[in-house]
Amino acid sequence: MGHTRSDNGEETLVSIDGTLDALTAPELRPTLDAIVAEGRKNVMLDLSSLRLIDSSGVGALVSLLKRVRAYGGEVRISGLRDQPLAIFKLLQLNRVFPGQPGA
Amino acid sequence: MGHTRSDNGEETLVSIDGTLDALTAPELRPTLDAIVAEGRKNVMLDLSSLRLIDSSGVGALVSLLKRVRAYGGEVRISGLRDQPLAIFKLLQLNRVFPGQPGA
Amino acid sequence: MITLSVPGSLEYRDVAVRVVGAACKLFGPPKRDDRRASEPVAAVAPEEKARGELADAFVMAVVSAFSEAFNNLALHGYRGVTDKSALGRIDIKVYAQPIDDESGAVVIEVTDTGHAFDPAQYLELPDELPERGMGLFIIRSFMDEIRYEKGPPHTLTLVKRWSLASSTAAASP
Amino acid sequence: MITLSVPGSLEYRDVAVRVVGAACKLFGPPKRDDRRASEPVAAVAPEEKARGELADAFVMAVVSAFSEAFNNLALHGYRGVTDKSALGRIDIKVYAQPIDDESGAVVIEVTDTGHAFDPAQYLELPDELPERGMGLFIIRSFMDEIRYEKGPPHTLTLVKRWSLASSTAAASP
Ligand SMILES: Nc1ncnc2c1ncn2[C@@H]1O[C@H](COP(=O)(O)OP(=O)(O)O)[C@@H](O)[C@H]1O
Ligand SMILES: Nc1ncnc2c1ncn2[C@@H]1O[C@H](COP(=O)(O)OP(=O)(O)O)[C@@H](O)[C@H]1O
Repeated sequence: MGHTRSDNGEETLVSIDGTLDALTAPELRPTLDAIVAEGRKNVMLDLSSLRLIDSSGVGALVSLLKRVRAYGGEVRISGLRDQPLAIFKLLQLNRVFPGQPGA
Repeated sequence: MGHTRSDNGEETLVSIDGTLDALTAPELRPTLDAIVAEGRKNVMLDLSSLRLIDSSGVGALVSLLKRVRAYGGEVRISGLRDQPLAIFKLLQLNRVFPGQPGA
Repeated sequence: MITLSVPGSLEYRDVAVRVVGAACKLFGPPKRDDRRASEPVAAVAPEEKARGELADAFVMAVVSAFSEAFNNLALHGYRGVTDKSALGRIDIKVYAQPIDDESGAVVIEVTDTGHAFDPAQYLELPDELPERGMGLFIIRSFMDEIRYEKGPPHTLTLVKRWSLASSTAAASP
Repeated sequence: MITLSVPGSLEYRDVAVRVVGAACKLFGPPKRDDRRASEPVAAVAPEEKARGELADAFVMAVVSAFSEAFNNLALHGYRGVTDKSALGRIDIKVYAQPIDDESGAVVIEVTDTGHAFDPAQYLELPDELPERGMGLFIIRSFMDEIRYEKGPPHTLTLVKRWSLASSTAAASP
């Protein structure tokens, strides 16, 4: 798993690639925790290079979503495909996470 | 392993990608045999997408080289890198197969 | 049959997942119909595409389910084991269960010597926005059969069936 | 230790090579120096690059050698076995042999019940333009040690050592 964070005015973009699972999700946590600590309200997750996700990886993203919503922000996702898309559909999370703004 | 052959005037270009090994080399043989049967004299092997080769894969390419040379042709290689490059160096075949014309 | 044995720790998950993924390619729905190799490419193409999708979806489902099972063993089954040298192992068997030329099943048996559990207890998602407790739901959703035999050693058996009938039906004009 | 067992046939080579490749990442030279995680990236970068190259070359060498050993078993060791159900197996053990913090070795033991052979007979390349007979040369060139114990079962042991000293030396200004 690799990830990058970039802030563009109001928006925070986090791109995650490779495998987000029980082994690698802890590496992502500090970045997600910082986003919450800073109270970023407009978070976009670019998952177009995410190849594989498991329930631990999903858990980390859902936890981010809940915390950001708690202070009135929103977490959007884009680029979901293949196995991660199948997992999001199965857990009915593709309805919970909104897509691109305006999409 | 995947491979494509294209003829451009005198030159025949064969691009090989993926893994060329004991299991997949037999799939390449008919293409190489046809090149020899047609007496093509100017053969270029593009190995830039070849990821892994083993001694059986090398054997198939050396066999082509010998047969093409036997009727006065030449087999060149280009794009060799990573593991295939290491194998060609070890077997001192990078000296035997000439590179790009003029290189 | 392929057998793999690794220590019961998350670091070994990647090795195990690779083996299961490769095993699905060997034992799952075939991508190519070798009997039709002599037919013109155009006739074979739509069916090959449907087969490719069937095979990819099969691997995706089995790998997803197996990964959750492996996580559970490393995180719950061997929970509390601090001495690495005393860590139990995870033994994996993967084999094909042929049905006929057009269908079959892949069976994965995962054996451990850690804590036992009762999979019948975890039938539903705990929450609308779950952060945990999704593993068994994923396993159940993606596999056709799940069996648990309490030991020790405990064995979790996962079965996924495939049939070319569904893919060829979809591909027929 | 990781153990894998597959039928002695070429179709299973890919599974075995994946396991050996993944095992090299676990047991071979580490790519990252966790002790330096708190240091600034610029100080760590050149050394990380050298380590990355060391690790990649290590995996490349071991995977190349192991692939040849597997080929030989499927093509020569189990030569002449036509009844697939009677096909012998290839058992593979991979483990780390720690030396110290900065060096170690990866050991691969490959066991079979097929024809025996004498590796000491194949020390040189047969020809200037060889089409076969390169396998054992590749194994010998890429590994530090090769041992053969005749059985049955026969065991071929391949050892590859690594040392960070060589990579850090190269990366020092
Ligand atoms: N192999 C196992 N050994 C012991 N307990 C397990 C095992 N697998 C699952 N469990 C128990 O079942 C619960 C539900 O598992 P799961 O649905 O995968 O969700 P999660 O792992 O996120 O809790 C776990 O919290 C654990 O208590
Ligand atoms: N595992 C094995 N079992 C039986 N014979 C073997 C085995 N490995 C190698 N051999 C013998 O050693 C010879 C040399 O092997 P190798 O250098 O790998 O080249 P090649 O496989 O191309 O012949 C083989 O031709 C075979 O006769």
